[in-house]
Amino acid sequence: MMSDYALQQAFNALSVGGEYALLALGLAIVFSVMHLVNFAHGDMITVGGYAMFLLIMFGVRDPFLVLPFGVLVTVLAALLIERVAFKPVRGASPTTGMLTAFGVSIIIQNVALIFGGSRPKAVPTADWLASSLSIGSVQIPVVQVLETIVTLAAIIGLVALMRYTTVGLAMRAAAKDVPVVRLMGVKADRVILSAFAISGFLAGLAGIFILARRGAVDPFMGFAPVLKAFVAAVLGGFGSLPGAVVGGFALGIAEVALQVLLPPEIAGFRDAFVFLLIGIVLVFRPQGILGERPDFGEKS
Amino acid sequence: MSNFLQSVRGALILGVAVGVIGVLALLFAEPFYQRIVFIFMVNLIAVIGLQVFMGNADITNYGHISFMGIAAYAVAILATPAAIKKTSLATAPFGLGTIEVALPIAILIALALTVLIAFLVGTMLVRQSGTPASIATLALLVIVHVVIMNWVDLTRGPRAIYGIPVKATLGMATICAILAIVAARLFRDSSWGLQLRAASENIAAASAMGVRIKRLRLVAWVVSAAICGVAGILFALFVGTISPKSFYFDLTFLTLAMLVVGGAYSVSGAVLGSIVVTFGFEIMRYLENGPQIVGLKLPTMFGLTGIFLGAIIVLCMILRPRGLVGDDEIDEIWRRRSKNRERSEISANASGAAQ
Amino acid sequence: MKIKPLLLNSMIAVAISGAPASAEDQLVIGYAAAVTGSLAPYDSPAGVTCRVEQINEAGGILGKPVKLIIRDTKSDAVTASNVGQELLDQGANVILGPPTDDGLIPIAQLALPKGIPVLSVGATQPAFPVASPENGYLVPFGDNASAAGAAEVAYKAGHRKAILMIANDVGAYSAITPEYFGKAFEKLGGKIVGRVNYHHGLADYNTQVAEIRNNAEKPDMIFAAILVPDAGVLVRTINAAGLDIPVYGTDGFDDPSFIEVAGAGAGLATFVTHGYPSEGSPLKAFYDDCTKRGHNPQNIFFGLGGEAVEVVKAAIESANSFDPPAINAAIKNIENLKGITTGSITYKDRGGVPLKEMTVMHAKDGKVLPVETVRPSWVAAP
Amino acid sequence: MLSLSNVHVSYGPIKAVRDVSIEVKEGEIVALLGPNGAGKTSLISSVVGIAPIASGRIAFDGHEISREPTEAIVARGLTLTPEGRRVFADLTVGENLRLGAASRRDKAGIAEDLEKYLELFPILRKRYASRARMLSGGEQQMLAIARSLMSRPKMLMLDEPSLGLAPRIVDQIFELLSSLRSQGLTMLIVEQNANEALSLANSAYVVASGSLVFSGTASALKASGEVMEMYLGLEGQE
Repeated sequence: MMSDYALQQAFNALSVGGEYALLALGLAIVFSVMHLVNFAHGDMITVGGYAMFLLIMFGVRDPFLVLPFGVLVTVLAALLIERVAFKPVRGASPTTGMLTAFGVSIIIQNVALIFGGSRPKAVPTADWLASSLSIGSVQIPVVQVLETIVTLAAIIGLVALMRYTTVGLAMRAAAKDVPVVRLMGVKADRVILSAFAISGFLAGLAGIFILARRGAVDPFMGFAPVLKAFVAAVLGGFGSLPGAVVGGFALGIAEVALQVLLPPEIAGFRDAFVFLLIGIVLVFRPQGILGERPDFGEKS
Repeated sequence: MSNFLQSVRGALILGVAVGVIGVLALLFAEPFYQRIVFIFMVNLIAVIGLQVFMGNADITNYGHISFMGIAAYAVAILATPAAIKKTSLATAPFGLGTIEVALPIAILIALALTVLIAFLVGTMLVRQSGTPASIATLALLVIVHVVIMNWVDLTRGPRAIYGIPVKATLGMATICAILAIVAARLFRDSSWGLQLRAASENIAAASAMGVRIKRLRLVAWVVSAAICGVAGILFALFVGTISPKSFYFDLTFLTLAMLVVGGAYSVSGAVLGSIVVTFGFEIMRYLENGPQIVGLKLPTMFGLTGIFLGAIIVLCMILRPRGLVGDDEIDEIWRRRSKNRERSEISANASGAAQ
Repeated sequence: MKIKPLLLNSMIAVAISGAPASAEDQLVIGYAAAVTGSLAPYDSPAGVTCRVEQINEAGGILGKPVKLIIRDTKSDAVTASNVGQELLDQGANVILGPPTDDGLIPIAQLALPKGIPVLSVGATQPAFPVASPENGYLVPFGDNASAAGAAEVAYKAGHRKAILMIANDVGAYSAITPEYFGKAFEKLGGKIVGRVNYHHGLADYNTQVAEIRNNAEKPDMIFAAILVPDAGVLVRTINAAGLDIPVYGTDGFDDPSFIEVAGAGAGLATFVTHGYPSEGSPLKAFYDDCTKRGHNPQNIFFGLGGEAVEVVKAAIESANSFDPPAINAAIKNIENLKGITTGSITYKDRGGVPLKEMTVMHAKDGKVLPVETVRPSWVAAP
Repeated sequence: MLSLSNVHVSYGPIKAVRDVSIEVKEGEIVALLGPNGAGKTSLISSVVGIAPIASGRIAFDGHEISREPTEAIVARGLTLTPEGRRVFADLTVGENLRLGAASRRDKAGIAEDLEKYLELFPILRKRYASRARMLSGGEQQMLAIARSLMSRPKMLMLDEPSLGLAPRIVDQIFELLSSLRSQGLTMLIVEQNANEALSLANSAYVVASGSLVFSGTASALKASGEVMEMYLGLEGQE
């Protein structure tokens, strides 16, 4: 009985971790290329969510149309935001970038508020998505299975992209030395747009699962996930892609473990423990689990 | 003129401006606008507190509002009349549910507690710089919020603490704001402030100065927290009811926007940014209520203030990333301008003479 | 250059708002509403506006038209107290307030010197009238009452072992209401077999559901004072996990999005709420008329908005005066007033929390429908 | 092929290069010499658009490139092997080389060049799958040069190719450069190590404190004892 329970919670940890990993990867890929902490990342999910909501409102219910459309809009939103807000502050200090991202986030939330209202809008999802598979005496929701599979597929795809395509190589290289990447004849613009497109794509994927679980959109739905993704990225080592994955799963496991192990009287403090963990990591290992120690000699 | 006097004079220019706003509101404004001005003063104090750390150490700080929260909660828990606490905080630990502390003592304890916590957090925090340090301050904000939310016996958790004596007046807030301005300006121009700013501009210099910079950062951090604590105490003693939501992301972003719009690197920037954003906010709030302008009925657009806040941050980052005021205090800019004018006049005269 | 007309206009606005309407000759309702922000679903400017329109069309109150001023609190407590003062400055003789006590209590404090009553349209926290006994009122029933109502319904349905779902990060509603339920449930003879913590936001309830499944003592029901969309997600997740444990709740479930989010899990939910627009009910009539007027009744808080105006109207008519203290005193004496959402409202000797009939709702075949009404016999102290 | 006329480079208030004019003809090797901090790196960085030029004109292959972005200049066939090698340490040798060809679309040509340079730099073939950080300094310099060559440049600029390398390795590098010359590659070599550079170069320029102090043929420079001694710390051949 106990082992079933442990198995069940392990699976929960895996799928929650997968979602954090997807989001953290999106943050990390943008950070690695342009040292931007993109707090508006979660709001891309909001944009994609509302896009799906609108499409469904117009009567399109086929998930094979709705879901790709949502991802597409998320990608376009990411690209648009890069053009409008982040391009002008390219090369500025990380602080400027981070504050710009917060500004963008506030704008998107309030535009959604004006045009969508503050009430959550239901986005009906197919019932099979809400069903669950029985494996022995363990019940595993279909969403979780899909999420874990898609997360793994996305990670494998991303690894392939980063390893075998020129733009992937350029992104990895740009994480360390943008001027030299340009010396290879690679357009810096293209690298950055690619990074945003990928981060938008990952946000779109994560957004689908967030939506499948909560079944509704609201203007502020992106904030809590991005905060978690942020934690995951910091844990793993900001800007490190493997770090983002490890950090995402570590956070998912830590959260579920705390939820399960903490007595209910102090379970509410869970997030305090999580952020305390961040503080400790930052003090004793500022580069995160997999990040590298910032080496001033390397670049200048 | 000595540097000290110059700093004081610079601070007084700003102080007078703020004082005028306060006095005008006291004399002429209706109660509602007096409230707006009071909250402006509280925000201004928090922004100045934020500036002391962010402007001098050049580390974006998301944690300053948590000190406002700590001080506000401390004063609320101590100074609320025991009769009210009997219904609201009956189960408070350490016997806090039954004692009632005289207000001045409560304020002192609240400030001392804020400084103590800031010191403890600071010793950890100053070991970081740049983005990791910013992230640590963000973590602080979340942790303090979660603790207030969940330590139900002490704080009533998500429920509001009410019945806090409403003792703060606009006059008090104005005086506190002016004192905060003077303190921040003196700190900025002190040798500590100078060293900190020099270090944040030059990494090599910073590492050369090593340990000392960490200690100075800690000083700036604690001073910053103390000023924010004053803002929190005024807040609690004015509104009379506080809840954890008041000290979270909304206020953090608002005050941060005020600072970066004005310019984080000077006290003048903090003051100017607070004024600009508050004024802009009130105009937006008026517009979003769907007013009648010259016979034209505008639609109600709730959410405008939010867009304004976001837009002003983004625009400012794009157009003037170092804020409206920039790196120097207003009086310094004026002095330099007049010097330049003198110099160009002299050179114009000289070239005229040469011809 | 564009800023100039703006400034000018705001000056004019200041000047206009500086001339308060005389409070003696007309009802001025100031409504500090959570128009935007997280609390917006639990306030209803539209419902209040509609009822005021209806009243004015029918000749006003005591022959005078009602003036309504609405200001957004942005779901923020300080803004709430600020706009509360703004509304007082503009001559409001009655204030309707936002749905949380941290916004309401300061407004009531500001309104107290003039004896102006403050009524919450959406807040169900009994702590508000407790903190503001002279002039603070709820229009809905209190959370302690609705939790007691839910406990009676659950007990009557044969449930004896309950798990409480508790969240501390959204407000008193989700943290304290379950405890009210627990007290009432145990008083009836039931047992609380466990408490499970959850967090709003990410909306993943699988961990919590697994905890429920693994609880040492098997529960036969769950109680959650949970808001939408999470309310829907919770039952949906329970259902998806193949658990068949009914979920009881209160008015947080009462939003049209619930049924869509909940999907196949909706059938697990039973909740107590303020009323339902059944055919022929006053609420239905109110909704229909307001829809015709171009308003959109989003949820039950629309009806409560109308009801808040109704309470004020009744008080003024019985006091035959627009004088705030007289209105305040009259509210305290309201007995068996016929409401919009409910058959009768009594404030007399209730300490600001009205005694009302509650409607029990249950989802079936994709629709949430009323099954019975309940009036709890024992209610936990706030 | 490359001509700089009256180029000024400044970083804010600091003027790094003042009024420098340089001419590189096709097929030629030009040495740009001068003491540490003379502004050599600023100058050639400005040619490829990495450092901002304050005024002056730079033309390559008959096109004005002073305002073009780096990647466009590289696409025209002018590239730079930067000082300190700056290979991508986390990428493998192979990945570094592939990235060098990022501006090209001709797959067959890329494969052909790759084979050619692996032939020319046998050590790179041996370390093909290792991360670049595992390579020694000399190997990294070879990788950096090969990486630049992968873009099939018409002209290559090298910034201090011998910096920090053991004399034996320096010889190897210059041997390599000499074999590249025999293939007709135009080069501009920035060096502190004047003797090695002059042994290879047709003509030479010397900068000191941001200004040009000598221009002429390599042999003329060698003959000018004064310049050699004053700016390069070397004995001239009288």
